[in-house]
Amino acid sequence: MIAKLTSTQIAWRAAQDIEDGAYVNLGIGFPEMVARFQPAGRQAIFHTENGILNFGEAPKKGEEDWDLINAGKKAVTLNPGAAFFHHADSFAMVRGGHLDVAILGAYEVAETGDLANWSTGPKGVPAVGGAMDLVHGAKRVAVITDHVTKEGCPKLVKNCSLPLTGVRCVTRIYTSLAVIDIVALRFVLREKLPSMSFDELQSLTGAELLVDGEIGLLTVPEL
Amino acid sequence: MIAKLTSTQIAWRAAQDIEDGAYVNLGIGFPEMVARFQPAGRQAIFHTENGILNFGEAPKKGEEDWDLINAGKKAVTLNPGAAFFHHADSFAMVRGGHLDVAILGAYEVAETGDLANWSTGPKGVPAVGGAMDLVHGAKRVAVITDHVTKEGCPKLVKNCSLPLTGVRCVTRIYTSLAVIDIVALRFVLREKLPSMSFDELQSLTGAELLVDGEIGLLTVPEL
Amino acid sequence: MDKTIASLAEAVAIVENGMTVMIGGFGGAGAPIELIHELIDRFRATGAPHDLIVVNNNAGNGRIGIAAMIDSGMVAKMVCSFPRSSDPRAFTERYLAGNIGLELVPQGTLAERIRAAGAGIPAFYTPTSYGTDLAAGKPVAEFEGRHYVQERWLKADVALIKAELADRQGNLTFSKAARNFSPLMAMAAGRTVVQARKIVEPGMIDPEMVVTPGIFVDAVVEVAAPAQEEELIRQGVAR
Amino acid sequence: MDKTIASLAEAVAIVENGMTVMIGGFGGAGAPIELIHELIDRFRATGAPHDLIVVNNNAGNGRIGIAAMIDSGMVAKMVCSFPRSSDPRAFTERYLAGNIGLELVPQGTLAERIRAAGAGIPAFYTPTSYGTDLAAGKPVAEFEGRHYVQERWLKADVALIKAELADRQGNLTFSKAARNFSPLMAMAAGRTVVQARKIVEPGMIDPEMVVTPGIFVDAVVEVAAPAQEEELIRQGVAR
Repeated sequence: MIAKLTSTQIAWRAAQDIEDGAYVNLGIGFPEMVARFQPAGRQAIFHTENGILNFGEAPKKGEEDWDLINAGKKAVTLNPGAAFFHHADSFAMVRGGHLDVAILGAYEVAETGDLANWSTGPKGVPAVGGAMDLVHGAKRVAVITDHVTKEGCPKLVKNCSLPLTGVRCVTRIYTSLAVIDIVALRFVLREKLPSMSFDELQSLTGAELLVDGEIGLLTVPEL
Repeated sequence: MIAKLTSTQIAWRAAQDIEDGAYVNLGIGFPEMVARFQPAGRQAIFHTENGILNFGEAPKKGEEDWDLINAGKKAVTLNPGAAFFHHADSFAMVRGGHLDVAILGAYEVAETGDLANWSTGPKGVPAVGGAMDLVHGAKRVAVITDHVTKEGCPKLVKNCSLPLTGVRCVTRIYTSLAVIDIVALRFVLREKLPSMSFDELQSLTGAELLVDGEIGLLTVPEL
Repeated sequence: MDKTIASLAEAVAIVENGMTVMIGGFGGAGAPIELIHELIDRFRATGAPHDLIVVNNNAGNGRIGIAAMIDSGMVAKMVCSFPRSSDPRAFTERYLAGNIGLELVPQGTLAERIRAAGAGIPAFYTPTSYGTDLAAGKPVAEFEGRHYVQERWLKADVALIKAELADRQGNLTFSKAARNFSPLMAMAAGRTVVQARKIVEPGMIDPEMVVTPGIFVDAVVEVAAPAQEEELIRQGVAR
Repeated sequence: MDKTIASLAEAVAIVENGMTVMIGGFGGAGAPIELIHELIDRFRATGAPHDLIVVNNNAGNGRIGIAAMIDSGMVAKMVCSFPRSSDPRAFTERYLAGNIGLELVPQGTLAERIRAAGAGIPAFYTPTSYGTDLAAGKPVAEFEGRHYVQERWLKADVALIKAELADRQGNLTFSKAARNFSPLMAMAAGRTVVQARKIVEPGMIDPEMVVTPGIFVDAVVEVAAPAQEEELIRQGVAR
């Protein structure tokens, strides 16, 4: 079994690419974790679909204000410079291309940039939330995900088999094994775990990995 | 020469049909005069395109606040319960059918309800403002106008000869001689000056006047 | 002009069988619990209104609010983006049994369709959902080299929303993220009914602070100490 | 993050030849006179920027503000709803001489096209202008038995707007009816430059009172005592 990054470490790596002053939306669940790892000296401004810009950390237990929640319905606080707005204005920010970065989870990402992250098929209750808007909104749409499924199948694939969230929308993928860009409808490997060979990584990836210049080392602190 | 209502008197007559609590937009210029004649016990709420609901009378000379103006760029005051909003919200009120009444001036009104009030032809500088929005906005779109042009030609016509502001939009016309509804694409005479015969009125009108029940007397105070 | 009404019963009396009802709130923030529960009480007492189409971002949580509406059997269909919650039983059970309909709409499209209804825009184009199952059957057009899906306005007969302050003319403010869909729904409904924490005289709300101008509001009822959904769920309350 | 800049000169330096520039204000309310005059000064000193397309509800008044821009020869075309004013000479003379272009847009359509650009909506349908000369050449569609005209979004390279308060993150409030088109233009422009009467620290503007969130703003310059167009015209000022 090859060592791989934990979810926390994937979130840490994704956070390193967020620039100072960037407007950022983090998908509910796992991607929310990215906010914890802002590099020193940088401050991103976080957007939540339900109408807040520049919200802060969770309040202490017992101090929740249930009118002050994020899209995941978790209680948040405000940073200085926060603003409230209604849902149409909130998605004007999204759809209008005003966000710098959106970071989402994924079931599958295709080499074309297609993303599937909202439905595992016709069973159960479908729910989409803001994901289909976010993938067309931000200047940079990134995904954080395990490199493979629990069963060991590639999540980075040639074509998505699950219902799509968006077409040709993802530009960067942070996985438990690598950092991969999508350029001209192909996967381009940017960084990989030092402990892993290119061939090993390719064998766990469902489409060809291109190389363009040096492959960086994906090194992440213990967290 | 037949006696006819003054502009002030036409405005007075139009004001009598505005119900208590109605949301009203008055076109710039002549229609603005309607606000002066709200019947006792009734209070309409006036909307101006540039983002105020419930504005009041003009301030005293020298007390103007030039951030507090109406669509005609005239200084106004606020009534209790006023609100400010931006232009998209302002025209959401208009286009979305939230106004009860819009009262506009006219060059020509056709029996179909077509209105021409923005352009006298290709010469000069064209200007449309909010007129084309207002004619599709209010639940009731009324016109106040002299019955005939300065040259004595009918302004109420079978088909407009001037560029249209809107198609099938006007439902009532208050003129210097009569009150006329537009029903099923025809003029229906509701009130006329007592001093004028039906035939005289018909001769000054460019399309047939129908009668549906009694013709009321258009009686207006000296003003 | 005074849009205040005395009772919740009067407030919800306008809802009729088969109506489309928009209900404000995202999670518990902005959920008009008292209006919803009054509507449920009316249904239980009289059998009406039933076969409602309910528009909200979610489809209820626990056994209160919209979840309790669904439990009661008065809802024929939900229009929402995310019919899940920490406790989604009410919707899930009925949905999987085929006893309630669902129109799933991406969240931003839902907001924009509601706004469009309020703004007199019958249709618009959005990049959202292009190439996905949720665009099936919808017209597609290309503008400046990119593909867009045509979406239609979404109107309602009645909107039930929760405000912080209301004046007697219906001008409203909201509390923090309780704003969410409510200002849009107020624009999109034939009649908008508001429960406000406090009703004040006209002029008491700064005209710069009005979020929903009174023109979009038909009736206001004061609910001075509204229940918060999250607290009710924590307490295990069922309606 | 600090979006404040020190000088008007720096504020207008981003405007390049041929750009589309949205300028806030309706009448004098909200007109960013100081930004406009700085831009004119730059053009007079350097010959750039020229061939601008200017978007505003009107087309200038008297010999100051947008009228002075037109007088200076730096404007190739106006996009507006009402190119008239109490003293419309600047535009009228050039227009009748064929020396300036005009795209006439109904006021509500102008506002909605600008909002659409900011909201990522490339096209929408409106009843406004259906059956009129201003709908010529535009697609028409029928929805629910009524006819509508398809209108396209209206984007700009730069927006110049005037605010009341701004914080260093670009959150804005406006003064009364000076709000008008400014919040929409801030959304629709590639870069939004703001002159504010006062710049404050983040947190000094109540989050409930923010009209334009900072995400729509790129640069803020303080102009503590802005001129008001109506006063300048009364005084017979020309730029």
